[in-house]
Amino acid sequence: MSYAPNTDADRAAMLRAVGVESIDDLFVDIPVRHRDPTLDVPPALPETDVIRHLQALGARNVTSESLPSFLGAGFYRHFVPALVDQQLLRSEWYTAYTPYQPEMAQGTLQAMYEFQSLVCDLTGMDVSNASLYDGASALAEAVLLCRGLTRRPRVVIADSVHPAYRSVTATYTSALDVDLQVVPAAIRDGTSLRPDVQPMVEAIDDQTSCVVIQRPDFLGMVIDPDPVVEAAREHGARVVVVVGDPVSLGLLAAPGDLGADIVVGELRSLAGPPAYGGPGAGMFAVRSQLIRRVPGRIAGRTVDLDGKNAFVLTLQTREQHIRRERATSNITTNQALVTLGATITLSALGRRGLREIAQQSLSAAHRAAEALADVGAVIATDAPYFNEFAVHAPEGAAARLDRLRRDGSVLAGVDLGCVAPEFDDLILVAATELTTTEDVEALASAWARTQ
Amino acid sequence: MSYAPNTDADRAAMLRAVGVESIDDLFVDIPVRHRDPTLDVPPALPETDVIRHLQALGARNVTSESLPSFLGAGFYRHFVPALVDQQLLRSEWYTAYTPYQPEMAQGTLQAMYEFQSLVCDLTGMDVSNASLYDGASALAEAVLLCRGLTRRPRVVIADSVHPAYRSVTATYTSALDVDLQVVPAAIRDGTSLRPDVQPMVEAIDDQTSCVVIQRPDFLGMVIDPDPVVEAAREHGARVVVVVGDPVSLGLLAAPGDLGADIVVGELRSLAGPPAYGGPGAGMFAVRSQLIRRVPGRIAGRTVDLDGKNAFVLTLQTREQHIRRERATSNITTNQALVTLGATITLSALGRRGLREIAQQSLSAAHRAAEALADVGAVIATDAPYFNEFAVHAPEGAAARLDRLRRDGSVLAGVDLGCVAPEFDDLILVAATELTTTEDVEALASAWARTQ
Amino acid sequence: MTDEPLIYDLSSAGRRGVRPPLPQFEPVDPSTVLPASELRSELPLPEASEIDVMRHFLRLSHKNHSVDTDMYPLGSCTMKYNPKVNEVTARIPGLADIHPSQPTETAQGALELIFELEALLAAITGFPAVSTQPAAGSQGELCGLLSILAWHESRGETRTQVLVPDSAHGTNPATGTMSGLEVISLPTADDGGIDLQNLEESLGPGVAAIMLTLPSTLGLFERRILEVIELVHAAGAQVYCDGANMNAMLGRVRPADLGIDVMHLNLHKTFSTPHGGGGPGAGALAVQAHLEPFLPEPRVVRNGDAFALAGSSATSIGRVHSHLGNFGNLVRAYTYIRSLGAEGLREAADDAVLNANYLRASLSDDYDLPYDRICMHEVVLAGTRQRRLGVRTLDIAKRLIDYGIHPPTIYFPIIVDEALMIEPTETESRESLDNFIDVMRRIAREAESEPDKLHDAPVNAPVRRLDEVTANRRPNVRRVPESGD
Amino acid sequence: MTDEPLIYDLSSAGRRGVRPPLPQFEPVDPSTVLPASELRSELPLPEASEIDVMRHFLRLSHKNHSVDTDMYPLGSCTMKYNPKVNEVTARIPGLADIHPSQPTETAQGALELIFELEALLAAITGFPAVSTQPAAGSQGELCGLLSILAWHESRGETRTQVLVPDSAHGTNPATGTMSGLEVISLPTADDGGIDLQNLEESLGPGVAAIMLTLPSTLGLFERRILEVIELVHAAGAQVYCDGANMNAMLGRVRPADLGIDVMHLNLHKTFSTPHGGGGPGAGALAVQAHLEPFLPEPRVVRNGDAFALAGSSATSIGRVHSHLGNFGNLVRAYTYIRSLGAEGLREAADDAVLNANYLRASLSDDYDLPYDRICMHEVVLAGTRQRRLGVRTLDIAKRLIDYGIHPPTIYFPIIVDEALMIEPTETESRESLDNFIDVMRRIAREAESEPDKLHDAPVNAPVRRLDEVTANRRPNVRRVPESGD
Ligand SMILES: Cc1ncc(COP(=O)(O)O)c(C=O)c1O
Ligand SMILES: Cc1ncc(COP(=O)(O)O)c(C=O)c1O
Repeated sequence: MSYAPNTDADRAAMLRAVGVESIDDLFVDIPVRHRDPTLDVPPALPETDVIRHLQALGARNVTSESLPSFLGAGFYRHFVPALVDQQLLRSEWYTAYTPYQPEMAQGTLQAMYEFQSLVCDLTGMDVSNASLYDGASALAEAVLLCRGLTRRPRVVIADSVHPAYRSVTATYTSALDVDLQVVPAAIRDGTSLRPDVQPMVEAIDDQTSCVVIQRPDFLGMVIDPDPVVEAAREHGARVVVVVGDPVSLGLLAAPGDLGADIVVGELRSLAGPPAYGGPGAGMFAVRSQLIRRVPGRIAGRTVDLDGKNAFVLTLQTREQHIRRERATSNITTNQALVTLGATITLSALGRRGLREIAQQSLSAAHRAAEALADVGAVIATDAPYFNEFAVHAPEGAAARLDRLRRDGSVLAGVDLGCVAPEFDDLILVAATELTTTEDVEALASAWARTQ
Repeated sequence: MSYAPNTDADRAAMLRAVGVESIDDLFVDIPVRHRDPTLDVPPALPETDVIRHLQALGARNVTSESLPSFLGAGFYRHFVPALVDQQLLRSEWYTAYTPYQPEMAQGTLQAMYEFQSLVCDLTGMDVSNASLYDGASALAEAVLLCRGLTRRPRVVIADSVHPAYRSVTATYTSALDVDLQVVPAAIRDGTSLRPDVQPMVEAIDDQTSCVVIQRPDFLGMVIDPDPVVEAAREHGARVVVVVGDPVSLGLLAAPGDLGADIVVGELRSLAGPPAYGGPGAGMFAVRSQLIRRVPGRIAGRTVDLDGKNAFVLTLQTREQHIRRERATSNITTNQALVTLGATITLSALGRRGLREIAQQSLSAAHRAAEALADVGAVIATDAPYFNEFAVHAPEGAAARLDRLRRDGSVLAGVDLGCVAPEFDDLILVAATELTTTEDVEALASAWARTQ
Repeated sequence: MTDEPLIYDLSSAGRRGVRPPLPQFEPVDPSTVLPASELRSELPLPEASEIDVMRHFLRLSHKNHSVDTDMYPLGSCTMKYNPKVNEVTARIPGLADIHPSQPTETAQGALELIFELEALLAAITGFPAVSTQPAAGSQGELCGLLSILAWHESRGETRTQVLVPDSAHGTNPATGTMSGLEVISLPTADDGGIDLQNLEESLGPGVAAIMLTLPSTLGLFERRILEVIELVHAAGAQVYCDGANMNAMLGRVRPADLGIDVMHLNLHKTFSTPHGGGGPGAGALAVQAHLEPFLPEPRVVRNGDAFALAGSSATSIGRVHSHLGNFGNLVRAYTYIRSLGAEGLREAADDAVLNANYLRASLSDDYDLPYDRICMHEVVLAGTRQRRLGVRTLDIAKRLIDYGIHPPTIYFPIIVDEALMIEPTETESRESLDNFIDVMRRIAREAESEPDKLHDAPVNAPVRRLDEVTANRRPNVRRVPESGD
Repeated sequence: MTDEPLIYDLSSAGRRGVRPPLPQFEPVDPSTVLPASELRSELPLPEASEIDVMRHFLRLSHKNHSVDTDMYPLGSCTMKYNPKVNEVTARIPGLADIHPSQPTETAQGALELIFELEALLAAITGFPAVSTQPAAGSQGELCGLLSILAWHESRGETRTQVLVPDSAHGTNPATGTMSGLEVISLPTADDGGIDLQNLEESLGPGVAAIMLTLPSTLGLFERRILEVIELVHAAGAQVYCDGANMNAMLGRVRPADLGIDVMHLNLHKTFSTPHGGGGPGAGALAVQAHLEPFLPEPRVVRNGDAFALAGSSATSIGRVHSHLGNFGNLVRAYTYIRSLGAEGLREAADDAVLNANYLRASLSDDYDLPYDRICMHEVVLAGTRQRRLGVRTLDIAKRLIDYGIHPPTIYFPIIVDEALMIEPTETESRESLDNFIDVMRRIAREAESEPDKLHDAPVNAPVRRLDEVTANRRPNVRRVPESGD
């Protein structure tokens, strides 16, 4: 069973046409002693059986339906309208290839152009590509862009940038001449957590190619970026802004308006459930001067021979299939279907819808913090925040989270020890418009019970 | 919230164009004292909230995933390939209307034609319509057809025909001059159940317009129809055959080959999960002489002006929208999307696939009977059967089923008291290719435990 | 668009499609348990691969117009948007994977949904009792007339006639016949309403009921509705309302308040369940208290916190469905009503009526308007002016296809010459209506200057006009198996 | 097909789309918790209705070709059927609605799936260790080269060059650059293989690795593969295999057995996960034991019956993904492998190779065949004969569009003049191939007798050929907001 339609009679006729006796004769170029190994793969399962098997695997995972969840940390459970998945299941979308033949791919191309436009509108930038793999590699590519542009070795990156994004950036730059400098951007003061941009400002110098900050940052805080942006400007460094949750852009000032040169982020939450972290989609938007340095695909608007409006992949000389070793990146396959989902969600929610879910997320998080405070929890975050905040867990975040799950039946948040060891008594709690009052009650009562 | 796109500005401009002041002015023909009632309908729920509400309702129902189920009795859980629902979710299918404008509905029309062809192939008949509401009303319409054709008053119907089908036929014929005679077709002999066609044969006379039998019958038995068919022929009565489970046609002789004049049945199990009994689809197939008396829509093949192959609704002069009070039936909307599902399932399974699931169903039922017998159950069915059989429950079927569910956590079958009161100590047990060995073990051990 | 072969033409001997589940049990050889005469030797189904099946139906689907493609202004059909959330709720496992024979204790959610839906429909229409068992409008009509007959009978009366306006949908007279009644046609008055004098004359002692459509198929609300009902009741007959057009009345009038006795609803029109290329629908029946005992059985009842199916009743007309109707569509209709709420329902009616009137006002310069007054949710135009130019309504309809818009219902109601019955529904935007108006005006110009463009239409569809005559004379309604199949 | 406006053009001030959930909490006024400077005043998103959004994207989808529409023989892309069951399993709530940060104890099923998938890919390729973290093939390549560099470094060596055959896919040299390496191009020998002498000369002490494609982009299996590998290893360098073409080798050869050190797999090619109009994919990396310590972290490990994520390792090249890669596609690829089993996998390779050879044999009379020998899963033709008639490969490709077939990959590999790189995959039937052959022959005839039909093509597509020059010169890559937006 291989989904191959041909019958033995078909095969026989085709072998005759090819002029060989058997299929084995087609594999003669393979060194004979390595030919036809036995694969240790279990026998075929028909649909019904394979679905049962995967359902059994799925049943061994906890979902947000089975336990109230306050997990965020870069992946948020947001409202995705029902029409989105019904579109994504359309064969014309999901079984198409990259639109290299534009005449047969105007649907994908126009959707890409609309995606790019929506990203520009949300971020306040001039140019968006059609996506990179995820938020993390988008940041890595932004850093590489700045390095190529400025030819300066240093990168100043706030420790309040998503730790996985920082790691991926480190991997991407590991073989290159890049000096990644992670700078503390938040300080602990007893049980509280406050922003401190001073170390960032001081770290920027004339060898800095770019400075990376996140908004809302990984700790949930929304911090005035002006001092960092000014310092960068002063030293000729570029400013890269990571967007913590794309929904925050329904409410927060556009990074473009705050001085960003490049804006990156993760768009998964606009397209579907978290899917254990992927496929997501990396947003990548820049100012117009940088357009020819952008990695990945870009759709452009043009006309056909009859002057009819049409769309096409453009500026392809940036890309690997034309430019090979001089390409802006090696990326080929991107995350098109996820961006299509995000495009449809943004279109369906529209201006008011996005603003409302942003506002509801903000309300949910602040009410959750109140509910926790009411049962005696210490809210550590001492700064403005959007939909995520830190709570102090004197016995350590890991231990407390474990008890909250086992004894309280809630996934209360993420251990901030992943940002820096000294934060390992802080729990990052996220809420969105899908957080219910029952969820918050469950969290508060679990907290009270595990005190 | 009403899915209506217009804004207040749109409405104002349109009202100006219409030449009225307000929308109220459009409703002036309604008697003033009855205008603008307050509706006792709860306020609007957005998607997320309405889904949560319906999920909560759904959680109060037991599904075949939550309890092993041996329920059949006309509705069978059969394998429906994944591609079927992905097709049915395509807007082009489910948001289209009846194909009254064939140039814009060739998809639906060709699918109808293919459906009709598949039904003819399965049943061995010459003509199929595009569906009636369900198996029950299909039987009622068959009886009405025979009455109109023969102008005879009597209908002889076996008591082993689905009791709900018999009831619906009674309703449909209640205002007409029809004498429905339900005749016993099975006899009890201690704990066993055997077919007996003699009463049927004897009931047929020269006033009989048609005789109705079911294969496999409602009790699960597959009985030689020859004596009944011969008696009918002798008296000039028509033979209507109800197909108990369409999958049985993968294995059993085609009713057309057995002498049926009309074949009816329920096709739901080829299109999706049981959905609490609806929407199903009534199959309705006849010999070619009866084509102009068929109720409901029929697609026909023709050509367009350029001689290109094309499909169109045909013989519409049978139908209500042309013939009004002289139509063959009042049916208008039918069950098109369900028949599309069945068409795709049959196409995807193909010849071998259908035969295999029929064989597997047969095996599953016979192995389930063995397993029950092994724990001491008395299998009542003393006749050949396909995928359904009766078990004897000395304390009464209802009581035993209740205990099997409460103490044994299985839905073991259907109380045959619904066929005739003297059968109320028999349980009808069905199995299909989706019945697992674990299900059968659960049934047998539940039976043993509740003995 | 190219011809798509039949699924049979994609078949090849021995080719496999989708695989059935792995056998769970030791196989039982059918010939050991069934007599040979009961087994079939041939099973002439196609043998196609999964990819070919998928492609075949995908390509066929591309030959359809649908609501999700563009405007679909079929009069009397209420082709409104089918909300995507309905397709989600109808697929919730607890609402889809439930068996009709499972004990009611294990189906409390399903029964509650039916119970609540019937209550909501009662609230919307004003009737105290509703049955959602009928599978479609026409079956609802049958239930309605049978209920009326049962009621007459319960009072010792035998009545054998039903009055049906000549503007009625064909299913009304057809239902009359199926109910064993003589159908008497009532002519329409000049203003599009019922001719009271004629009605009075027709209302003899044998008349069981009148079947009204409200608003009528002309898109008009019967101004003399109260008088009509009074006359009918005075004659001892009952008033049946064909409620296919309920979309115009949501929150604006409850038909029961007018004195109507029984009414069916097309949940697949007013309440947004999809048409599915011809079905399935769902046709609820709503009645006044005196008719409740006759509703189809079994009925869903509430006992305290629990829901049950009431046992067999002596008065009910009986079952009309194997189970409880088209449950999947009841889930969709319930979802829709709960999604809109009272205000949304009224807004739907308001926009539906405003949209129709906007088309009426915008098109009356170019097309004849047989009844020139405020309409409800649909407007009936006439192609009579164009006919004088040698262009028929059929030509206008086919030309619309070239512009990517589905034609309105045509030649119905039959009392309007060259009728074009246009129902935009509330879910078309002003821009969409303006596009339709623009196209209709262009077609009116073409009828004057380039009538052959209309005669030859469509040219932009998957096929051109069809030979329906031969199709009827020598019906080819199934693929004829080739020998050796 | 008509122009589809931009989603912005369907916007109207104040129009509502899909409603967000009802607020669950007493609203918090953002301005009370965030400084005014942090809040935005304008949010220039469109305001479109739900029905218009649905229609817009539906109509756009109609402008796409897809595997489910018809044959899609893009060389190097393995456009095989995307099984529908994969879309079901990827949506199982327990596999879709799980959060990357949830404790591993609550994600045992997901970790087991990854662990088992890596084991299956190891079994299929012969490599002892696999990481499914890379999001696509290109990222797999980056991981592969970084691993090789780390290995060299662990042995105290610094190597700075990578050899890449001139027939390689562009991402190979691009990855070389991203890995900080100097890319040295290797010319292809006359038989389409690697020129051993040239290879030997190029293999200096600075060479870290060679990047081979197997079978090569010419669709040929490198006959001298063992010699190549031996030479490379003798020079202290590593052999990287671009495994995009694994579909040809399933069950026929395990690349690790040949001595390859590291290889990436495109799960979205060989293992049927859909291409989605450009992505997402999933690009597993498979390595020999000596490279395992360098695989991306974190790795999924098994401890008895439990699965866990191994902590940070000193040797790993680090993370390349925010989480564990494109998990949704790992579910699909796992579903596929379990659906096929060992036999099915081999059958897939066999039919893929047979289909390509059938095309080769059937088309070599009408098109030039630069390398006339048995091919693997794809065949590279050349439009050189047609070029002499004034017709370019681009014209042939565009003419295929008129026949409803997606063109093959063209002008790649770049070493073949006027290349047409055709990969039918195993899921095309003989009838489908015969149709393709028939169309290709017809086009060859047209090139001779009616070349303008090719120059003007396509004429049956939603648009004709595009002005790409202006698109590049004056890029318009977003809709420019109108003032007042
Ligand atoms: C006015 C009217 N009455 C009755 C019907 C019949 O309803 P159904 O098609 O649901 O049987 C229709 C629609 O077809 C209709 O438009
Ligand atoms: C031969 C070859 N190598 C590498 C790649 C890159 O893989 P991906 O697109 O998954 O990044 C591709 C496909 O695009 C390819 O065909």
